[in-house]
Amino acid sequence: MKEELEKRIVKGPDGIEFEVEPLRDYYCEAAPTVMPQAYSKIIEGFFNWARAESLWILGFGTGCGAIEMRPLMTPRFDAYRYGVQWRPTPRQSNLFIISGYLSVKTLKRAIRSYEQMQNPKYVIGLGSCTINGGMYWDSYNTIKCLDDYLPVDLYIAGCMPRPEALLAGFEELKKLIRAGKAEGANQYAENFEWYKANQKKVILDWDMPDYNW
Amino acid sequence: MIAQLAMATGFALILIGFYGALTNRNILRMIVAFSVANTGVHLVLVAVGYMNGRTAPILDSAVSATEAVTRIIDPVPQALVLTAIVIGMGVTALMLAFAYKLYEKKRSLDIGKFTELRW
Amino acid sequence: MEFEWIKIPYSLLTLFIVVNYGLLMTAFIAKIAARVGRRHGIPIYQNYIDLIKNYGLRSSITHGVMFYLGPVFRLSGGVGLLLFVPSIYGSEMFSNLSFAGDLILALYFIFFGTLGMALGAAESGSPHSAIGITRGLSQVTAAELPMALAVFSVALQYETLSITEIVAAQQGSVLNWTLFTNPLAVVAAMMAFLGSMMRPPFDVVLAPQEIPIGPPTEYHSSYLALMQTNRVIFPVAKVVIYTNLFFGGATNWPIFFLKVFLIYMVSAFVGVAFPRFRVEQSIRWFLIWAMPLGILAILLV
Amino acid sequence: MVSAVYIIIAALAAAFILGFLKEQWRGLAYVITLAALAFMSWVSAGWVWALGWQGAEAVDILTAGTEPPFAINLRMGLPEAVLTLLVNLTGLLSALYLKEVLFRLGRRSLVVLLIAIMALSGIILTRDIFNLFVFFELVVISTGGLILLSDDVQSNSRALSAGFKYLIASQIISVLLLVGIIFAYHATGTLNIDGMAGADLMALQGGVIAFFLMFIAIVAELKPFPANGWALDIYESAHPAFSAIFSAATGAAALYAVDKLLLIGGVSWLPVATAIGIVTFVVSNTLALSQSNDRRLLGYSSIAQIGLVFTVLGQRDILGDDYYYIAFGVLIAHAVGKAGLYWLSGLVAGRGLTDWSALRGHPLLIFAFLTFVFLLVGLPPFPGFYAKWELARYLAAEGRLALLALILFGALIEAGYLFRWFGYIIKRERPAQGVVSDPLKQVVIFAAVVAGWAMAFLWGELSGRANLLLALPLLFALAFLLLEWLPAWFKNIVAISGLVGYFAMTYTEYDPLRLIFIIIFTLGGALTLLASFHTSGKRIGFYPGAMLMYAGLVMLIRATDSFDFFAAWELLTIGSYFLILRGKHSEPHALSYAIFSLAGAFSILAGFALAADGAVHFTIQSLSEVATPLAPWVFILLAVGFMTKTAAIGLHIWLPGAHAEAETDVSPMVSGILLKAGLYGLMMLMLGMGIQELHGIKLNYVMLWIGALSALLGNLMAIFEEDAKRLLAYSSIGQMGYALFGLALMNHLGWLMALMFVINHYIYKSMLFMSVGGVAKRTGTRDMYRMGGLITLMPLSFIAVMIGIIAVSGVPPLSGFGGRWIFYNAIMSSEYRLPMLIIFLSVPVAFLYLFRLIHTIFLGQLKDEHRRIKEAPFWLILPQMIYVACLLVFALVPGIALRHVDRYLNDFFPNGGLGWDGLLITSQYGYWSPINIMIIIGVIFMLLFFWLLFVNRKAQKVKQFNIVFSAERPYRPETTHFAWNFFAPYRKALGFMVQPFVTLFWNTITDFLHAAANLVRRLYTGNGQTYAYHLLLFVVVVFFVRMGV
Amino acid sequence: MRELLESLTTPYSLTDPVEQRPDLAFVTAGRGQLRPLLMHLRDKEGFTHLVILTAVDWLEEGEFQLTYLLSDRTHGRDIGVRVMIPRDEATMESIHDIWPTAATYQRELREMFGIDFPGSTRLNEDFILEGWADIPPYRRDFDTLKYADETYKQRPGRETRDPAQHMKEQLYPDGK
Repeated sequence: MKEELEKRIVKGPDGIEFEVEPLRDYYCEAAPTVMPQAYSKIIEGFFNWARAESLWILGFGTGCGAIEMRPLMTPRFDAYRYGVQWRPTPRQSNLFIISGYLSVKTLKRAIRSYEQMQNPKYVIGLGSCTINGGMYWDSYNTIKCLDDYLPVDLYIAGCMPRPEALLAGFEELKKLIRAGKAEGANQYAENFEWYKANQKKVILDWDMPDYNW
Repeated sequence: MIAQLAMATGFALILIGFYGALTNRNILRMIVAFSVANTGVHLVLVAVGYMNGRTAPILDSAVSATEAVTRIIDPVPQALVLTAIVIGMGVTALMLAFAYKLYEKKRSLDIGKFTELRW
Repeated sequence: MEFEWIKIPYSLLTLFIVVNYGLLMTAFIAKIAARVGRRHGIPIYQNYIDLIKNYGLRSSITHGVMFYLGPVFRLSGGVGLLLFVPSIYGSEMFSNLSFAGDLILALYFIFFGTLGMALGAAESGSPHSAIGITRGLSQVTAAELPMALAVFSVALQYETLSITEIVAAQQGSVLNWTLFTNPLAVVAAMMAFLGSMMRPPFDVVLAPQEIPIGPPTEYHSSYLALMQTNRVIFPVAKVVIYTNLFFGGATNWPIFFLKVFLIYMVSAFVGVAFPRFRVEQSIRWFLIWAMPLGILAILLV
Repeated sequence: MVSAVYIIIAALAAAFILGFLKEQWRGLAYVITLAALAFMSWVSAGWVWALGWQGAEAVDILTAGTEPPFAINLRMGLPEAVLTLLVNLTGLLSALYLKEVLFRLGRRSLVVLLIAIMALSGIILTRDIFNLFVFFELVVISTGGLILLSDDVQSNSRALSAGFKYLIASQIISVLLLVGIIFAYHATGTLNIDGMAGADLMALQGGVIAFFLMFIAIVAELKPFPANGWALDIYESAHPAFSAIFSAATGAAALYAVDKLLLIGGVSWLPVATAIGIVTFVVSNTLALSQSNDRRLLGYSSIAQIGLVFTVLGQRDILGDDYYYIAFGVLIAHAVGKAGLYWLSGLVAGRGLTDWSALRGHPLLIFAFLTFVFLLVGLPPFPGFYAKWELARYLAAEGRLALLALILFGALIEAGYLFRWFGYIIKRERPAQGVVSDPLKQVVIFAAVVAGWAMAFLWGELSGRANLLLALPLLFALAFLLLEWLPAWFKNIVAISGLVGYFAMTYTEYDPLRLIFIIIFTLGGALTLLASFHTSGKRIGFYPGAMLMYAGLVMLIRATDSFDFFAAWELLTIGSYFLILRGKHSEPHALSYAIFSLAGAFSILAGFALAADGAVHFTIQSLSEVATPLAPWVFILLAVGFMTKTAAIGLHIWLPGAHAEAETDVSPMVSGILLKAGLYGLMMLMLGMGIQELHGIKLNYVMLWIGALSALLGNLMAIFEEDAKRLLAYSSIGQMGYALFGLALMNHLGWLMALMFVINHYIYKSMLFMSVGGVAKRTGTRDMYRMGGLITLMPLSFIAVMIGIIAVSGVPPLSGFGGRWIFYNAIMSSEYRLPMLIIFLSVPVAFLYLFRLIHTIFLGQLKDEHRRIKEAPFWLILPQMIYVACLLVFALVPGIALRHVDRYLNDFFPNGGLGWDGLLITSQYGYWSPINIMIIIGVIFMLLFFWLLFVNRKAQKVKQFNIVFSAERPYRPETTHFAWNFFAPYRKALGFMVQPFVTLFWNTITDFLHAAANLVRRLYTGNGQTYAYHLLLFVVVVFFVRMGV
Repeated sequence: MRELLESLTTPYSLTDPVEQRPDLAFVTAGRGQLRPLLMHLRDKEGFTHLVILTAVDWLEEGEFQLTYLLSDRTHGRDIGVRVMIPRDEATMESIHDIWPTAATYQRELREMFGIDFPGSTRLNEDFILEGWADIPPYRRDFDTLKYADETYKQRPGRETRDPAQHMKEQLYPDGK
């Protein structure tokens, strides 16, 4: 446990001492819940269409794949025309592209960012490293199997896949979303214990609440 | 003429006295200097009251009350000088007493040594 | 100049028109900007989809009461500003709710949304929001100055604070527009306009990726949807004021659309061509370049 | 009537009897002395009664049975009676005070004391010049004797050497005097003063020099600067009771001797007296600035005061019938005050000024101290105040303006060091040695206190004006002195009911303009006092101060005469000074407040004096009749005085500290309420005098600039402030700048706006100060960056602040917008465009600091140590909620207050009023409908709010660290709360405008004064011989200056 | 460069001077000589910049080799100072007071090699690894594959080929 997260005795302005427990006092402890769909199928379908046509990607690049995403904004690929855009804050994003190998240290940040996104949210694993570790298969410090830690909707294989592959991936993802099959967020909430156990197995200094709201 | 001489002497004494008081650092010398100045003042007093050819303003057998107006000099300065002398002596005595006490305290009569109070 | 119930549906109609126009126009301008970069750009209907998507998100969080109310303040500010200003000159139907107050009301009501939004964003506790607010407030106060000077110059010129009367005075010929009768004021005001549109070179407030997106960092889902709605209403409302004060107002909707679009385009033009100012640079810029024009405008009226 | 000669006889007889007593019969000897002194006092008192009240004629006492010049005669007139009473009473009280010492020293000292008092009475009574000399020498000898005798018990030689220096000086003096006397006698043939005056000494040969010698000798007894080193040493080293005599009695006697002598010299010597007096007054006061020894400081002050009386003597030619009223006003105030302070110093163990903080546990002694200080400074209702007022009136009427300025300057410095001293007493750490408790000494001190108040009453009665001590508000305030033993809540109830009751009694008597002010002062004051219920204990000193301020405010509104106005002004200044001084770290700020306020008050005094042009009664209305060459200067003086109170830029440096360091419930009073007094003064001034021009510059144009700059710089300074209350204080400077600007526009709407600001600023600034004060109380800090995230813990305070800042910033729909709307309409019709631009710059700036206030305190990250704090106390919240309600009501229907004022202003500014047409308010240029705005905004807001509630009903409430932090997590709340140096970019761009130039300017002035004082006082080397040089040099210089001219 | 090496060799008893290029040389110094040598190089010879501080694990010799690479910008030359320290007592004097940047390198070496630099700032804080519990991973006796297999779930079905062989088969399937 990091020093700043340890329980501490604090003296108030009135001279009375009391205990502050950062994890309890500074973080919401609630677990994620499965979010129901809209009342009617039609509305949910309509929403899913809108979600599919408006993919907001979290601007978080984890490995070499980060460099493959930049061309998507350029005239050559222009992902914007597909309703794709990048948002700098996880609160406003609903697509998280894990763009390459994830070291344990980065995994922690990725989990935190993923949890700060709002339901429904989607994860794409980009490149071999996210699938089976790729060239880092024997590394002491990278995970080999992303879907153990985050609910991945789609993998794009390759080392590295080109931007065109990403565009194709978006189209595949859109299909999944429109079909109502991209329910990773709810899956994550349902299997929360399992995901957490996996995450905590590799992240040895777990210094955050179980769910980062 | 005598009166003028006396007056000049008196003023000279005053100036000498002041000079002495302002230049001597020794307290006793200062007191003496002031005495000299006082004497000068007394001389001036008397000199002012002096009229040529007249006698002292004492009404006795020599000068009768009726002719006093023309024969005696102005008695008032005489009275004043008497008072002044008395007072001057009192002050001088007092100063000497102070000098004594001051010497007792500091074993010194240098006026420059008594400057604890300043500014 | 009195309240009648019929004004309510009329105002809602204005609102409806402006929201749709705003959604399409901003997308169109984004498309133009994309074409400048030789991209295709977003579909013209993309704003609708984003809006629906954000309303359709399932979960949301709140940091507290002010956080919750922030977007409400924001949008109330935008809607109120729009409705306090007559949209179409000479039309009783689209004079909206301008009976409540004059130009001064509109000018001060601009701050209503800003203030509420700032309060809401600040309650999130995110330092990035606070930094964004700092930048935004610092910059907008400096930008507001030439704007106020120009507006006041115009008010002095026409000796009235009533927007309707100011528009009335510009009718007859294009040469009656304030643009030609008081060009200094218009230039100053347009400089201020650049500063309040959150486009380069004055977009350090949002500064995407840096802080991550400034005040709205913590906003999402339906909050963000409300703010997006405001994002299309508020600039239009502001441009309407500009149209009325400086460009002869609008006597019908097509003219309205055209003028709003053209004025809006000014900031887009500048935006695609310039890099970003730091806050103190933009403050200095407003004080050194825009303010003297405003001062001249007032002195010369 | 007992003949006055018995004063002398009794003393001599008693002294004679004492000589026969046995050394051991000390009690008896003491009783005899007391009896003699009491008898002497009684005789004098009898004469005072007879001459003063029963209209008896002055009496000449022929000692030798013959008329002068053949014998010495004494005269007992009213001045002599008063002075002998003063001398004898001082002697009696000092004898009582000295009981222990006198017992120890025995009868010899008693004799000397008696002789000293007798000689002093003699100086006053005698009309014979040589007799005067004799009495002076007696004083010297007895003084020297007293010092010599008392030296036995003092282990050091300090007093002794001082006495010797005194003797040296007196030797020189006596030589000069004697020579002068003898030549004067020679010239005139008489020793009688009246005789000499009748013989026209000056016309005779050598007469001028003779007179000069006599005159300068007696003047030297007044310890003029710089020939006064010996006196300072005595003051510092002698027993305080003796210093009391030396200061009060000897000074008075010597002054009267000079007064008599000036009869001989005639009018042509008056300027000399004036010059010596004023130089002594100003220089000694300046030198006192850098003193740290209490008795030496009092010595400087004594010398200065005597110099002041001497200056008054020099004005004899113009003062006419009021000569004695004024001279005695100053003299008695000095005598009572100085004697009292010296006696008080005997109770304090330490000699440093800060050691006087030992008094703090003794409210009665502090009251005594204050009485004496008031007497010295000349604050109402004491005699010095009346004297100062009348003196200024005469001086201004005669055009002696430089003199008036010097007097006021000296008085200001004096007030400065005396109030600084008071600050030490109240605020500094109490020393180990406490206060010597000696009931007898305290009785003596309180006798002086009683005398002081009696004199206050007497001077009030004699003034020919309304006696201040009979004014109901002041009496009410003073009554709280008697209630001090009661608990605070009780006093609070009394105070509130007093304020409300006074309003209920008098509210029919005001015009709408005054009504607004009186409502703010009384009802508003009562509202702020509600907050005072949150305190516990007795709160000694709070209520007299607060009620004094309210009394002053109320009297200010009711004043029609310039004198009443000025008296009220002084009262409210003093009251607020006490209030401000109560803050924990407010000592320096309270002092600068006091000094600036007094300087402002003096400026007002000078202005009124100039305007009155000698008229005894000068009403405020007649300001409009002041003629042109004078009028702009009157305007400037008064305006500067009032602008000091509104803290216009340049005169503002007292405000931030004073308002910020004040207690929680005091800040709203001094900010929300007190500042309005300045505005009221400005309104009265500008209503009366209109637009004035000086050298072709319209003065209201200058004020426009000042107002605009205050607004801009006040606001700018506020945004860079880390301390919440200081931020609000700077904001007040800005807000007052707006109001000043509005007034200076000199049109209908400008004034309406200023009034709107008066009301608004009262409400929101009181409210904000209370909320912020409540927060500061709970969090234990005023630094905003140490707070944060308090919204959930202190929701009501948050609401108050939020409503407050919306109102201040002028955002619709709250009442601040009304102010702005009127403001824009007002400047529409004004031709002054340049200052207007600055106002434009300052308006958005206000927005910055307001946001910062609410953000850094209530929003953002909650700190560890604040997690358990509670909402502010109920009694702090209650008034805030009332203010919120007021703001909302005033926002909806501003007409309730403004309509009437609008109509009233039509009398002064007939054009450009507002139209009140149902819900709509119209001006020449625009329109505004507050209720409609409120409804529209309310409806839109509620609709959107419900829409959001509908779409976002399941929002998860999260905690403070659940934020986007670039994929990291926050470390600690302290490092996550973005608050410190909040507007750093602004500082980079505009920070150069808030460099503390003004503070630097005033600091330089005070530093210069202190440095000059420190340099000049090196003159007093402590060497008796040097002092003799000084004396002679003084004589020579005066001689050449007088004769050379 | 050569003069420099010659002038330094004797006073600091350096060994193994190697002049790799005209502007790059390596020398080996004793543990005790390091500080005076670095001070001399920095203050007298103009090597003001610490380019890198890194280590090599000579497992077989039981030594760590620390390399301090310094750069002289005015003359465009670099010098590497090597210090050999025993593996079982891996402690070295900290030079963060000479170059503050050294603290970061030392922190990394501490984490990756387990070399201690007493007194270096923030030495024991996590640098790249968070919560590492095993032996330092850059030590050659750390078996990274074994660790990865134990710690991380490997996705089944992964095949490993020799890249050269694989490409050959892909490009020339007929085996030519």
